[in-house]
Amino acid sequence: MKIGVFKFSSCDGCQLAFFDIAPEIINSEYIEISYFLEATSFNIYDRFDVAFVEGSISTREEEERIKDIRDRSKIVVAIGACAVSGGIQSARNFGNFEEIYSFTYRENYFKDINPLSKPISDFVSVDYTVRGCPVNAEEIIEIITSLLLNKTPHINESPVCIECKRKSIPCLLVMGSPCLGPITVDGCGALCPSLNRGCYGCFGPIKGANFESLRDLFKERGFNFEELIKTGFNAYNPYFRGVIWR
Amino acid sequence: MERYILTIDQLEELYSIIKDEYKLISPTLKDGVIQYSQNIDFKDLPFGYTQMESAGFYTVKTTDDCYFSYIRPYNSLKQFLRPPKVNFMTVRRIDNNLTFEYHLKYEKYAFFDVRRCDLKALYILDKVFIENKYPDIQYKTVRENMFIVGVNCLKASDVCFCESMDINFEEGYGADIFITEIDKNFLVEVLTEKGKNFLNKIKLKKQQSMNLNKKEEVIEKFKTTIKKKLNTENLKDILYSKIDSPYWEELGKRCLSCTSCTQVCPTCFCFDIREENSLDMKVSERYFVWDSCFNQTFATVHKFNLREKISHRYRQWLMHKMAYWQDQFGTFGCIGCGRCITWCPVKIDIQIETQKLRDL
Amino acid sequence: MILQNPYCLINGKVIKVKRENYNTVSVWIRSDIKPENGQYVIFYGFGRGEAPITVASYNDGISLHTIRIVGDVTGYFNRISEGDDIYLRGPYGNSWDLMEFEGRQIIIISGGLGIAATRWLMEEAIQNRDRFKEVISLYGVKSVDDLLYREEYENWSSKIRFSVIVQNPSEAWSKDVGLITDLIEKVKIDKDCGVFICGPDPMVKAVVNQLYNIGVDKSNIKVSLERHMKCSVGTCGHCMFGPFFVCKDGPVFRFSDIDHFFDKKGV
Amino acid sequence: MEIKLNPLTRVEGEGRVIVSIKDGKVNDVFLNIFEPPRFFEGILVGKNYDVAPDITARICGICPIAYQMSSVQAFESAFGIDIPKEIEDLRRLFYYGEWIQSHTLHIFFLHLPDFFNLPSIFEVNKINPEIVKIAFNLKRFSSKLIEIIGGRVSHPVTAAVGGFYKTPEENNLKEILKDINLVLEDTVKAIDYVSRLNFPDYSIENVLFVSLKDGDNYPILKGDIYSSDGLTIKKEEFLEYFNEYEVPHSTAKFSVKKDGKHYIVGPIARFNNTFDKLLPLVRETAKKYSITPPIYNPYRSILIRLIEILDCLYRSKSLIENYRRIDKATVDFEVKAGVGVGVSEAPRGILWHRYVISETGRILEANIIPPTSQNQYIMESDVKRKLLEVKEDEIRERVLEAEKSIRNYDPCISCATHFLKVDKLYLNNR
Ligand SMILES: Cc1cc2nc3c(=O)[nH]c(=O)nc-3n(C[C@H](O)[C@H](O)[C@H](O)COP(=O)(O)OP(=O)(O)OC[C@H]3O[C@@H](n4cnc5c(N)ncnc54)[C@H](O)[C@@H]3O)c2cc1C
Ligand code: SF4
Ligand code: SF4
Ligand code: SF4
Repeated sequence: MKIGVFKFSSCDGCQLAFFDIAPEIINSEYIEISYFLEATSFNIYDRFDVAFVEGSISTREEEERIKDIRDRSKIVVAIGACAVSGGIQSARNFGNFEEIYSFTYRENYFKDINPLSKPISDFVSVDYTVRGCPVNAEEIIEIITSLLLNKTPHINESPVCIECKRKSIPCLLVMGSPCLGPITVDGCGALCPSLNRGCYGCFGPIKGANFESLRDLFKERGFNFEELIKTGFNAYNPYFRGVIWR
Repeated sequence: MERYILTIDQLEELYSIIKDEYKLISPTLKDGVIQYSQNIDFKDLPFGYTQMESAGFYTVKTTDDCYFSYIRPYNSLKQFLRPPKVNFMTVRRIDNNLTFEYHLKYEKYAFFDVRRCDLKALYILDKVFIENKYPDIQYKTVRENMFIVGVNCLKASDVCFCESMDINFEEGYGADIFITEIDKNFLVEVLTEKGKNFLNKIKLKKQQSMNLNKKEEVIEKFKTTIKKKLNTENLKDILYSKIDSPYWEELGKRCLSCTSCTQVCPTCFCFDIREENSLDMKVSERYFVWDSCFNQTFATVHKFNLREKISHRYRQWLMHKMAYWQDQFGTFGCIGCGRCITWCPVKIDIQIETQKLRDL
Repeated sequence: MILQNPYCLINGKVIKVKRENYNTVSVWIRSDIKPENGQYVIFYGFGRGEAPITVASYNDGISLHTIRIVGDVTGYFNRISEGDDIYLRGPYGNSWDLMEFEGRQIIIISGGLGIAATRWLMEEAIQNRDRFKEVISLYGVKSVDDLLYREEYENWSSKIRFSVIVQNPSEAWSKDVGLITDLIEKVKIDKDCGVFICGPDPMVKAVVNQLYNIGVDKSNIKVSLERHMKCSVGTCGHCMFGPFFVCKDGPVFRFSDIDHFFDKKGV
Repeated sequence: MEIKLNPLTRVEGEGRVIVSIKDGKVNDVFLNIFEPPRFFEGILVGKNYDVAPDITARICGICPIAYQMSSVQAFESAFGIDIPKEIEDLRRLFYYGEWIQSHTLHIFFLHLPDFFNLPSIFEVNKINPEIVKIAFNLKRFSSKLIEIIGGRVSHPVTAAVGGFYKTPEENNLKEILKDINLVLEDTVKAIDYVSRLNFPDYSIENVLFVSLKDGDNYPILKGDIYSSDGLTIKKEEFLEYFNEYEVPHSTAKFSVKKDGKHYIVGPIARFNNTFDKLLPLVRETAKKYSITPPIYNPYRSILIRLIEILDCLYRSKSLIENYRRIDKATVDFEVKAGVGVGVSEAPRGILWHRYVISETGRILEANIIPPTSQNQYIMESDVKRKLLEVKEDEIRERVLEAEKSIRNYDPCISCATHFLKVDKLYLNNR
């Protein structure tokens, strides 16, 4: 299986999952990494069985490039909050771009940056998504092994809450702190709650979750629902659009 | 039945003898909640603490009127009898031949301080996993090798409604010994041979005639603290007739489908089977993982979820606990422990909702 | 200890494979299972998991299974061939009880893949033909391409009343065109007949209504249902349908028992 | 004519070399970074202070802890919070985990293949699986260390202003002690092995070495800023002496000392400035392999990184041995308006944060200077030295060498939040 690992606007954190599983990759006769700029100097940009794409689309050049990658790949997997939702950089989508720009740069040297940072699914069709900021390497393994077996990968669709209960972690909402667990896809293993902080949603929203009810609860408790989502790395996720952001 | 009166020091001795022989699980205060945990020292039992619980609310405070001042812990025994994730089988592939290795990993557990609701929950789980044409060996093995110290509750919380759910305060529900705290001493009733053997190890004086009435008093006094009541008369048929009620939609609007209620419930048993494969395609590990009827993938047929709406899923949960279960196993699936009420972030209260549905 | 484990898989050998149509294969497997008519087994595919599959026929240590390749586990049967090892457990569930209706008219109604669950029933009825007043078997499919067991039709037709109806007209089909309910209309049905149905839920609903209107008692109608299953022994909860575990209380149900829950969305 | 060469490989982030040709020869060279800017400083404005550690962590997936440490310390200094020693020790330990992790990644996965002229670690594995095994051991160990303290390796979640959301259980942390001797041995083996490799003859000229000085510690968590021309300043004074500027011709913000001198940060700078702060045992080992300051050959930075790993491992060992869990993971504090500066030594060098905060704890202004933009100048000048005057038909050959010299600095392009020009990417293969 020919794998390509690609990077768009991102922190490189998700690609690192491939370094985590490098020992297994080295030992597997089925996997061939044919394009992975961060790992190798020998890259063949040709056709791919699977393209793992990290990063959001935030320039016109990236729009072109993701389309080209789609054309060359049988399967496209979006990995990480950047690729799936637009990432933390999509926080700018909710503000004034010129202003945000000017907070970072004095000069105006470039014209090519899009005001909005968007998920790759806004531009091309995506076969599978692996959520998280960063992704969990185990889910990458599940994707690869499933594709090798020609079966559907098992990707979590249950909320963080289920993992909290499995681990006997007391519910933070009940104990009085804000937590996005009920509307956030598990995959981290209830990491933040296990470390005594509310989930900030880095794995992103569950499709069809009851956002309204949680919003009401936040309001009742005096927590700021919208703000927590906006700093949660998945604010621009398609599931939020049209529901939370009307 | 043998009865003894123990002082707190003797209780501690009993505790340590059990601990020597078994993997001991007992309640303790951890992460701000009282929960069952392994390897707890006697001094770390939550004596003198009590919970304040109500729908979507939990806090712990101190009180000093007795030792067993708290109520049942946050988690339940299913955490140990059928843990959240169990690797039950390893499949290896060599060329195209498969070999199977079945795992039976179990501990010799003792549970110190199990309340009657949780004991009854085990009775209910037994019906699922043991009284089955194909008994679950994992569960059965743990169950047959465990030792249970039951404790009578002294006070109910605002979410407890065990009395409504057919609990029998006379019954030992399979505990090996049962403890009732009476005026800071402990009446120990020995219910099984196993229990007898243990108590023979500490030198104790047999209890004479006195405390039996006292025990009744304690239980009667406890019962007066149960505020929550559910009318269960003819409940199954009434609920069956409400299956089309528009009220389910109302509940669907509030419920987060977060699965919490099912996971904290001591009798909810649903699980999923998952495969985890190695990248070299040679090994596939198979797991039991706790599942929940609130999960969107729970009832999919051909990738289409039969319980598409949250209201469908909430109905499944409540109907199962309060009605279906009776057809399936001859009991309610709910023992009235109130955990699902406390731990529902949006304060959905199964007792209130069931009552509402029946009154509708 | 291990022998008691309900998840123990046993080994079977593929004796014969036959491609039925574009997405369905029939496989004959020799194994130690001893199924009853109407029961199902669980097949395992390495790394993929398990899927419940009906025993479509059984004879002398060899069972027949007809599998529609729709997903992960069934996908495994795409590549299977004679002589392959296969791993399974079972049999599970209850069975059809043909003899309940001894001396009466028997009607077997199958829709689509449902015929996999009624084939053995037909075979049994044919064997015991003289113990029933009449045996009628009606089979409906969407299009000609979906037809299963075509080589058997002639044999069956010669022994019982067997008719097929196809929903989408096509040049390759010269016989009845329409819905299964159209076929039912054409036969004379005794009020006290025994009915066996297996097919998609909407079909079951339509057929039951039709028969009920004719005066057939719902307690004389038996259906075989399909749900998501994992453990198949009534412990994982996935197949729950109202108060029933389809895996162990079914797959065969007396319709009068499930009437209250059938066709309620999301039950 | 301008030629854009292929994207740089085995670096973190996206960049490339552009050469301009005149009369058939290279007459200018730029380091062009086309990693799109993600506007962190802009995004932070208006946000509550407590999300800054998590947001800035996302600047870089390889050194998130560095970002978390610089930013929590910036707010702590704004709010006037004193951090108890126990928490500071735990932070150091946490940070050592990241240094080991990040250095391991760079040494073995990114840098080492160059010494064999191989494209990647996968090929190195074929000729020397031993050294690759060491890499995986180190990686596994550091991952475990970070995970125990921070929950996960990349973008851990426990760092908070005032301390930690939760501190690790003693026995969890102590458990990794059983692996530490193995990785210590491994590291020495790696030093022995790598020191015998062939290092090209090269030395950097006319640059200052800038790093932190923190008492008797080898600098990591905090300290004053020290420059090898003798200057020592407080972290708050950084902008008075150093200047970040934007360049129109290409790439990211550059940094110079205001007196016009160029400088570098990172392992070489730290090593040359504070060799005497390494543990005596580590210094001995370094001397044994003739790794002694001053080092001007950037190719030898790989050895410095290994030495730093060794130092981190020994220090981690004693921190873990002495670790006692404290009940209260964070100190109490009050949010107030002010300006806060935080600086720490990221694996790649000085990482400086400055925030202006409102009374309610909202961020009014944010400025982050990552190590890579400070090293831009030297990287570009090294490439220039390699490529200037090269004939047009030899460029492709020579650029490989140039790329290697960039890798010496372990550039972390994602880190440099301030990149400007975005160019079309040429995707033809090499
Ligand atoms: C009692 C019974 C008898 C059956 N007999 C046959 C038969 O003879 N021939 C045949 O082709 N099919 C039969 N099925 C349906 C068959 O089990 C499903 O098509 C199969 O499980 C799909 O599995 P998959 O992994 O290939 O598909 P996927 O869609 O990839 O499966 C995903 C998951 O959904 C579950 N699932 C999906 N659809 C069904 C379903 N319809 N029933 C149960 N679980 C499902 C599976 O358990 C699996 O874990 C029967 C089902 C039942 C319940
Ligand atoms: S999703 Fe998070 S970890 Fe992954 S690349 Fe984006 S910022 Fe980095
Ligand atoms: S349904 Fe709720 S109250 Fe009843 S047993 Fe379960 S958790 Fe306890
Ligand atoms: S009832 Fe409450 S606890 Fe249960 S799934 Fe719904 S929101 Fe969660």
